[in-house]
Amino acid sequence: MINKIVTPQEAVAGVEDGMTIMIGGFLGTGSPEILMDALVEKGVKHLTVIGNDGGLAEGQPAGEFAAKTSRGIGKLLDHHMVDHIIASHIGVNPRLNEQFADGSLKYTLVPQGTLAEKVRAAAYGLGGVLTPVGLGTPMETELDELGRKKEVIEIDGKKWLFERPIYADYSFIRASLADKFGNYMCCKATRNFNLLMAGASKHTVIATEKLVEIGEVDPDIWQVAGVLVDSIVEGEKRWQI
Amino acid sequence: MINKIVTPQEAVAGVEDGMTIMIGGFLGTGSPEILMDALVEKGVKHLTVIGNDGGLAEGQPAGEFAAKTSRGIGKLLDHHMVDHIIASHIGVNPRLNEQFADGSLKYTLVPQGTLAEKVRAAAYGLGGVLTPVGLGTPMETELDELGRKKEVIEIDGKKWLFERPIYADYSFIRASLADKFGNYMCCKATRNFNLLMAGASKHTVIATEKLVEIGEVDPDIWQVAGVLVDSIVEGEKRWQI
Amino acid sequence: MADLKERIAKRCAKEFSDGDFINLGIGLPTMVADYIGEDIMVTCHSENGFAGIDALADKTNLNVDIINSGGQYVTALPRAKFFDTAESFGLVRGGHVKATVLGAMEVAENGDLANWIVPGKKVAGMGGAMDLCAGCPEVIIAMLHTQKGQHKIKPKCTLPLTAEKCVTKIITEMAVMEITPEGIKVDELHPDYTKEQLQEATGVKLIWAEDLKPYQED
Amino acid sequence: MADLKERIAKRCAKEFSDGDFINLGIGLPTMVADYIGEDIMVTCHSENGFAGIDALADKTNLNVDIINSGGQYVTALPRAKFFDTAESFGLVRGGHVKATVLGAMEVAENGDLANWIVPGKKVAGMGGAMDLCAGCPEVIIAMLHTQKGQHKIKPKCTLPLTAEKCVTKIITEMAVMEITPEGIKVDELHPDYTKEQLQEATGVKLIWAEDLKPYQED
Repeated sequence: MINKIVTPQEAVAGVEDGMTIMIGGFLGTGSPEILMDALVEKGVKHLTVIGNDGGLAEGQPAGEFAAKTSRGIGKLLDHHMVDHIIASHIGVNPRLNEQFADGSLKYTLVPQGTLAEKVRAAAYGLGGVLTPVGLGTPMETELDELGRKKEVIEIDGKKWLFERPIYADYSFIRASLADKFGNYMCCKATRNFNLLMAGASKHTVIATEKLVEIGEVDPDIWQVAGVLVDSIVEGEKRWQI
Repeated sequence: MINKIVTPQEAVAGVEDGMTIMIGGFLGTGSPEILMDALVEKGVKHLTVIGNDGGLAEGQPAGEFAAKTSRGIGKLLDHHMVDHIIASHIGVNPRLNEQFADGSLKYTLVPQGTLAEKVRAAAYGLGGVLTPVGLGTPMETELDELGRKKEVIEIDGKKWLFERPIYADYSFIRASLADKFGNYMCCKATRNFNLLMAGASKHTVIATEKLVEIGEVDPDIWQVAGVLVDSIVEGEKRWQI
Repeated sequence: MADLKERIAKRCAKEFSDGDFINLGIGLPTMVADYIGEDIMVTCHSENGFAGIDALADKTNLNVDIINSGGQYVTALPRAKFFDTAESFGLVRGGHVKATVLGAMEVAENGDLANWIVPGKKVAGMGGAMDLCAGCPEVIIAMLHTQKGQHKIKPKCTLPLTAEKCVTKIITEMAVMEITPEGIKVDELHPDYTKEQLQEATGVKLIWAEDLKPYQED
Repeated sequence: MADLKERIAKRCAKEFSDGDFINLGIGLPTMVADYIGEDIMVTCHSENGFAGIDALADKTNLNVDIINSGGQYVTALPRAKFFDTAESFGLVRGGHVKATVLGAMEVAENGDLANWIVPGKKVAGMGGAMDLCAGCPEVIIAMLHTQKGQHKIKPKCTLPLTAEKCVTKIITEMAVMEITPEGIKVDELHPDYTKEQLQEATGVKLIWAEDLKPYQED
């Protein structure tokens, strides 16, 4: 019988230099830390990373709850593993602007809701997204993450910006609870991109805080279908502050 | 403070002859029966109905679990309240083909997944759906539910069928559990269109099996946001067989 | 006839391997589930609302909230994931449902499929069939080779299509065939039939696999 | 200055009524929540993941799974609905978030808004701002009327736009203005200022409401 449970090292073993990966989380909250750690350990380079933002650097956010280590995509940035970041917000983690400045990192900005729909369109086999967001702004004229021109499409007298689906080699997702088949759910505000990225990549990997046997909980709790999950890693921790 | 809880009669009071309504359910399972009953009681006519199918007639499905009454949209069909049905499947309830034959009912067929995305696009402010489904079939050449031509759009050398969002005056939804703010969830296979139709119409009405106080259950259980719900009706029953 | 359908269902079941996520249409295709080996974990999609459909329900285990796409009360596997219709067909359109097994009225040489409507007859609607045929990487047609002696495999479909160029394999009581860019290639022939008989029952010129095998039964 | 910002936040709070679902941007707009009447139920959208954001968390009620869009730990109301990013911005794009309150660098006479980027400066990204401005039926700009004596309300924006023709209302320490097809109309003027002072502080010719009212304070 199929066994999806692997170690963090096994989960990232197939990630190669230059690959595109998408990572759940919003300023670190809901990012799969043990998979980030495994990627850092593996030392893969020249990644293209798709995520909401650049995670957090050590000491962020300011105040009594500041993180003692970097979080999420921030870990990959600390180790200069990323060549290109595709995100909606790149102002928080200072590593980003430092690396833009030294020319080692480039960025593509996508409005947050559009990025979500681009990921969903990739997972769900849609041809793209028709959105009013970005019309009349630089989003209309700037090239997309793969250097393609965006089209403005007029339908019944109203204009829409056409944005293409966005695919990756790996989706790295954080779950709060999963079963051994890969069905999973994300608690509270950790859902963000974690419910969308499954199936948008060739390989979908989840790191889960809790793992239960198949059938142990009422299936109504599951938010994403295990059929989309290729690998399950146990041992993701609750963030410590 | 806002109070969304109303009687079934109040919930349908604004439905007028000739309006377009969308109704959750799949062959009756997950349809809001007390709202259907209230519509029948009100006796509104010439409706355009959007749903997966025509519900069930009395005695369907064949076998020991046959329904003792019609279910879901089937109730509206029994009373000749529908002029136009927009659905993916119209072969089960015999009322449908009878009324097509006598000329009192017309239909527009939409592939099931496309219908789901059309409803979602309406609720979520997207310009439409780009799908591979229906290319090379009558879906490509037939006019849509409002008599509009569909476009085939070519993107990066691949063809997609463009389908427009679908809106209504009312969305009638069945919830298994809701709170008094309108947050709700649908158990098991009753989710179908019930999670999609909220917000796709001017008015969103849910009929719920159970109603709890705000904050009574862990919010992770909710599948649809109460901010989309205008009216809540209590007293929906579990289907009796 | 029942024996022949059982033969087809059994042969279809051999198409699947451990971990597959598939959809089985109504009728003959539904029978396929009974023959999938117990040593592999195959998950079946019920397009109305979940992954992990199990057997028909009876009075002892019936939950009125769980039906299949035909409206029958069924049970769900412990690994079931329930979903709404957008998620259900997102899985289909996204190619995550590896295969669908369906019947056909007509299959064309290029993989075009017609199985949803006969002009002038009672209208049933496509339900999820167009989504499944356009979305699943493998579309396997499980059917009796001919209908009342008439060809079902044809140069072109005459009925309205369900989806174009979607069929990947045809499994009948006579043979197992795949759709290739060159035409329909026979991979397995049932020992009850000769090459000539199969060709005669088929409306297009067949290509014979170099390593033509006997029809795999058990 | 703090008093002026408080004045603006208080005035913005009067825009909302029972049952409204709104989004408050970072900075001054966040202060608006403190002044919304306790007799009405207004639900605030936290675009990173839920409807029903409450106060900042402290050590006694902190849940590491609940942050706001600025990354701060916050608490959620009992009526909160958590969601993924597609649902969050589906609510926005679909027009279900009635209003967003945001700051601005520039607002044009026709409602064009620029508040996300200054060419040549550190790049932050638009986050959800473009979605909010394009999606919310009401886009309320809450800002100090001028910046270091420079006009922020202009005939045209010179900075890259966040969204075109999106602003519906501008609330500053001096006035409450709405964007109309004819131009910017002043509905309320604060008694600390004259019409001439407001016009001088504004880069476009103002239209005066026939029933021009004093700025509503408390």
